[in-house]
Amino acid sequence: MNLEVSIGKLRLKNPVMTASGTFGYGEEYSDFVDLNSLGAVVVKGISLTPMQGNPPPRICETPCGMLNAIGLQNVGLKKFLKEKLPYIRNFDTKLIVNILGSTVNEYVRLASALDEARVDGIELNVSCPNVKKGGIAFCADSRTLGRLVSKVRKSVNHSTLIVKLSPNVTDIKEPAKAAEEAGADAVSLINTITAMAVDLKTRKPVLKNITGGLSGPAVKPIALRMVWEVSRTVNIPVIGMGGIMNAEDALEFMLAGATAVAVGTANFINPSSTSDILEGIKIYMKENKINDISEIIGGLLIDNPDD
Amino acid sequence: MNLEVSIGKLRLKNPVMTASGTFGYGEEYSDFVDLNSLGAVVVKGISLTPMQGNPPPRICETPCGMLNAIGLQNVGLKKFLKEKLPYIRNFDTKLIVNILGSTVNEYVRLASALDEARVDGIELNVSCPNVKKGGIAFCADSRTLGRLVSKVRKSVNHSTLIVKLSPNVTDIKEPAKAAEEAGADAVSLINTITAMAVDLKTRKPVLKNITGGLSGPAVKPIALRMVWEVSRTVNIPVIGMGGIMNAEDALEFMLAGATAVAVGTANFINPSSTSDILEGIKIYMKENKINDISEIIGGLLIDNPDD
Amino acid sequence: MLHFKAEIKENIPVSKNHYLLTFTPLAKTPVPLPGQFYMIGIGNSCDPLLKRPFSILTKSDDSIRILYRIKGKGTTLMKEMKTGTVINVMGPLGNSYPIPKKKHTPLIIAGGIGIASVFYLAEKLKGKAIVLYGARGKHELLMLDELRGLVKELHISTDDGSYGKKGTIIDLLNEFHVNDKHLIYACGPKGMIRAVSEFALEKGLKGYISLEENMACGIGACMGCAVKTLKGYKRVCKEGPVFNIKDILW
Amino acid sequence: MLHFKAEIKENIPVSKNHYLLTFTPLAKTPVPLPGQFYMIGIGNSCDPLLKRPFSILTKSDDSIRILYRIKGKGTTLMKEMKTGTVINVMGPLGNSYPIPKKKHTPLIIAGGIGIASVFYLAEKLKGKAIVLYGARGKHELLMLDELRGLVKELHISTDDGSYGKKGTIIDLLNEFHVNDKHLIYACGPKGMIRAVSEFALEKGLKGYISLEENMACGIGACMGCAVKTLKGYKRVCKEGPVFNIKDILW
Ligand SMILES: Cc1cc2nc3c(=O)[nH]c(=O)nc-3n(C[C@H](O)[C@H](O)[C@H](O)COP(=O)(O)OP(=O)(O)OC[C@H]3O[C@@H](n4cnc5c(N)ncnc54)[C@H](O)[C@@H]3O)c2cc1C
Ligand SMILES: Cc1cc2nc3c(=O)[nH]c(=O)nc-3n(C[C@H](O)[C@H](O)[C@H](O)COP(=O)(O)OP(=O)(O)OC[C@H]3O[C@@H](n4cnc5c(N)ncnc54)[C@H](O)[C@@H]3O)c2cc1C
Ligand SMILES: Cc1cc2nc3c(=O)[nH]c(=O)nc-3n(C[C@H](O)[C@H](O)[C@H](O)COP(=O)(O)O)c2cc1C
Ligand SMILES: Cc1cc2nc3c(=O)[nH]c(=O)nc-3n(C[C@H](O)[C@H](O)[C@H](O)COP(=O)(O)O)c2cc1C
Ligand code: FES
Ligand code: FES
Repeated sequence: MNLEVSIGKLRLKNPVMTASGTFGYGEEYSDFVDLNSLGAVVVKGISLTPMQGNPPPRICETPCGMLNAIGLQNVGLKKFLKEKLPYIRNFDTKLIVNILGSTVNEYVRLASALDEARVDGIELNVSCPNVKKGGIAFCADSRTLGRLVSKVRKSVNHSTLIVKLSPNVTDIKEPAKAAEEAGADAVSLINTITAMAVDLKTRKPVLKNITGGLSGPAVKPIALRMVWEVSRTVNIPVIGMGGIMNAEDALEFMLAGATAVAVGTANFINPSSTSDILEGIKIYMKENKINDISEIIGGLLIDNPDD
Repeated sequence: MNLEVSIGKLRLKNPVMTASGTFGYGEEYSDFVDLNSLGAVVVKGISLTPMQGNPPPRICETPCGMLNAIGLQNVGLKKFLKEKLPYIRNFDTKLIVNILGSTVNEYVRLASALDEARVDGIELNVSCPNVKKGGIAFCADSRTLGRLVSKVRKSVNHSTLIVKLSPNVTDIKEPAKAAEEAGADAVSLINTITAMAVDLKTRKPVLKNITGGLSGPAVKPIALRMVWEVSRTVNIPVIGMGGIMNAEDALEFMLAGATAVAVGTANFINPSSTSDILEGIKIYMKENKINDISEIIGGLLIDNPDD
Repeated sequence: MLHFKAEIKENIPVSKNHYLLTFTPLAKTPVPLPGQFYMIGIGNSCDPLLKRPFSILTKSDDSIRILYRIKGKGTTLMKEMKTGTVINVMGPLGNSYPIPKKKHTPLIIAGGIGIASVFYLAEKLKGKAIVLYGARGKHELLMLDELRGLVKELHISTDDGSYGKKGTIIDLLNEFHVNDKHLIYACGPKGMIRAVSEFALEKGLKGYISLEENMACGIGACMGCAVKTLKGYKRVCKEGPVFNIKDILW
Repeated sequence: MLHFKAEIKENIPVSKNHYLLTFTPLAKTPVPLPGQFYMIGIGNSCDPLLKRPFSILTKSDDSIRILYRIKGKGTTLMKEMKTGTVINVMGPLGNSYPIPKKKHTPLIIAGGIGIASVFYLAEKLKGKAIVLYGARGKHELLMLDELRGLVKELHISTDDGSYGKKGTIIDLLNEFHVNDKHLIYACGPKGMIRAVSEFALEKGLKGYISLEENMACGIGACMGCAVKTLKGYKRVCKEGPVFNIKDILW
């Protein structure tokens, strides 16, 4: 049974990855998942200098979903390279680093440093709705995004360059095309959807940051639609995510056109979600006599509209 | 206890309305709800000529939500005026008619006819994602929307003019402002979010129309955020909706700035949702010694960010 | 009341994949007609969200029974519902099977869980109905003992031949000597219903079929459950679930 | 195993708003330390989605008890969980209350459901702890009989004066003659914890508090449960829930 998929020049042993920000730096889940079994580990968004993040409460539950406004608390590039990278390098999985800057220059510096450190992939987070400055400007306008990706592209020679798209747009095909044209090796989607919760008792927003990003099963139908739209539009691979809880969900994303899938919020509900999903995919393939995972990717059947 | 709210020149006896397309033409729910008790009834979207709608399956469940691609099946203007309007006129509630056209001219003709028929409110549905032509073009671009609303405005002299906004945009404040500037008396939001479901067994989209509109509790945090953004931006009243299931949800929308609320998907789960929500609001006001509902509207408390 | 609370009296397996649920309405509710259905709320959270439609199987003085097959998320949770649990129910909803005229012999054709929809009809027809009943195998033939006592004739087929005739219910139907006195009532999987309809139209027989479609409101408000008929889209929950065979556009 | 299935042995009310849940892990799990917690999965659907954190109340050979207050959606569903139900649990998680040095007298201060967090500590301290315990009224004083047998001294306050001293636990603390041998362990509502902390800092006392914050992962991965400390944001699930009083920035 062949589970291998390619994202740019990156060969993943299987299509199951983790979603940035939901899997720590890998270590946190090593008690629950054999990291060697995963297609790739995508670590928490890294910035040039450490970020302390937003004041609490930072998360809350919503119907079939959750909001987060972590504010990209992270150890910063230097500490990441020194303390976090060596740990995850011990495992036989691909490492993709999610990065966030507030200027083009910051992205370029982050990307160059990581490219030099030979991480397998760099994922540009241009879509975080939870920090006041930064990321957000890049995702709202496709031309600005294109310029950012072109610049970063020039400084990335070894790693696979992935652009992570925001769902908070009128037409997600536009930034996807812009990323492709600017030289991205792949796009990943969706990031969280900007949302809000109110506490009737205190009459305040539940999150101190007021708004946060919605993730989890609630967003799955939106994510699936966007993955479908984008995968029919661009010729680079699409990494699908948004509410994937089990193998069935993952396979639906792949049918809709995702070459690989990332598991986010599900890790919190079941810390071995990633490996359970991988096992489930294998079982499905066996039961349906599918020898190569590529038979599933983009395999959605569409009825003739006149039927 | 005062529950009255104003939407333009329209006085509603209370802020609880129904959401278009989820309450039929009122009749269907008269076994379950005393229609006289409602602030307003918003009926299913009407077009100039009858529409047959989309082929089935038209709906499906998703985590804490549902998709619909009804395709605006409706009896058309003539039959509506003749057969449906008289029934709902028997009740002591306000009648708001949701309309959909595929050209500016169609909207204008629908609005004039309904204005002449003295319906209390006309809600422009410019945001339906489930019909191939029509509505959709008007919601993606604020200038086009502004032009449409201006034109319709000129032919509406008696009814209150409400513009229903699509959440499928990068910045919902833009169409809201455009509607206000073009003379809308109020905006209502959110319509459904374009989404999709896949059936792994058949490998097909669950809906024959492929995509549909997501509604229900899943979208509540997104709707709440948008209502909050829009109500801080425009000076006309905001009618809030999206996943309101109970009085608590309704009150959260009002705290976030909604002058009235519309109940949609909840009607399907509990056909007396509207009246239960109204009762719940009254109980809340009593328990919290609130004499006037206006004390709640926009009453969200925001901490000083430096606290 | 069409929307009421009910208490679960019993919820027991009758095959590996089928359960029998008995509930007692806690309010006065209209007497159901054969072919009508109830929408049943599952669980106390928003997931699953929508109520699920199930045909009335039987009605006694104080309780209603439904027979259900474990299909997906909702029915999987449903089978865990314990005696004593209070559930939300809407119904009886939809139209019903027209009662045959004197001159007609009711010929009931049930495939799989389709038996749930026609069982109550067979009961009401007080020994007059001929029933053709097909299932995958012996273990999926449900309510057999009760059914036998209610009907004039019972013919059975199983796909695997473990009981009755080996083959599909369409095979059974093809073998059966129909005549123009037979009035068809059919419920089952889509493919079977369609085959029965084509058979009936070909032989010039009259009859009715019960259809299924995803539902949200169950009361004609959402237009979600449309099926295509000669007269345009009709709502399974309102103009149906029972349709005249000749009206459906496949 | 830190993530395991467990079977519910008992789930009974101990006051109008409080329940005691006993479960038996169906796998070998680490022995919990006082102050640690478990994340408990509720229901079989995606709503509620996240697991809920609860302190270890007591541990016997084969089972774990937690004491919980009905707060919102999750705990309301939790109280319906029946004996025999299998649940998903993660734990024991977080750090624990440091055991006091010989020279110290542990002074445990519990407000309301905060007792759940310090009860196991009191048990482990084998009769050495002095406990100040405050609740709204007599009926919300939980585990009182068991508690009495475990501690050196037990002082009680109730807001309504229905038992013990009338007033808050802070009133009780103010009356109590503290000295620098007392090492504080406090758990309860935020306002109370803060008042205890300020009291301690003012009197130059050392001690620990257990904090609560919304959690998603429970294992330090999501950064969701941060609280502000002198050393920057710390995770309640990882560096906590027990913090040194002097480290917290209010
Ligand atoms: C009028 C009517 C009467 C019915 N009577 C019976 C009966 O007596 N016994 C029985 O076992 N089944 C009956 N069904 C089918 C039953 O409603 C579905 O099997 C059930 O809804 C599946 O729910 P689920 O959550 O387990 O499946 P899922 O596939 O997880 O359900 C997902 C969604 O699709 C809907 N859905 C899935 N299958 C069907 C279907 N066949 N028809 C309508 N909606 C569907 C569900 O209601 C739900 O909204 C009837 C359907 C209709 C329309
Ligand atoms: C380390 C720790 C130990 C705890 N120990 C206990 C205990 O032993 N007994 C007990 O009754 N309670 C305890 N709590 C609080 C308990 O977790 C909450 O009361 C519970 O999560 C409320 O869930 P709900 O769905 O009923 O409330 P809702 O308000 O509906 O919950 C909504 C969301 O907010 C979260 N939430 C709400 N209140 C709290 C809170 N105080 N702390 C953390 N998250 C919260 C929920 O987990 C959920 O994600 C503890 C909390 C923490 C962090
Ligand atoms: C707590 C949390 C933290 C996240 N942090 C990041 C991040 O640092 N960078 C990023 O690109 N996405 C981040 N995300 C978004 C996820 O990677 C993912 O795109 C999103 O959650 C949708 O997937 P899911 O529904 O499976 O969680 C975060 C999500 C969550 C829930
Ligand atoms: C079945 C269905 C049909 C709908 N039809 C219409 C419509 O005709 N016109 C319209 O403006 N909105 C329509 N809507 C959108 C609702 O009015 C509402 O904006 C949306 O469902 C969000 O609210 P809810 O989550 O409470 O359902 C429809 C929604 C549903 C579920
Ligand atoms: S289910 Fe709503 S119209 Fe039939
Ligand atoms: S709950 Fe995720 S870091 Fe603490």
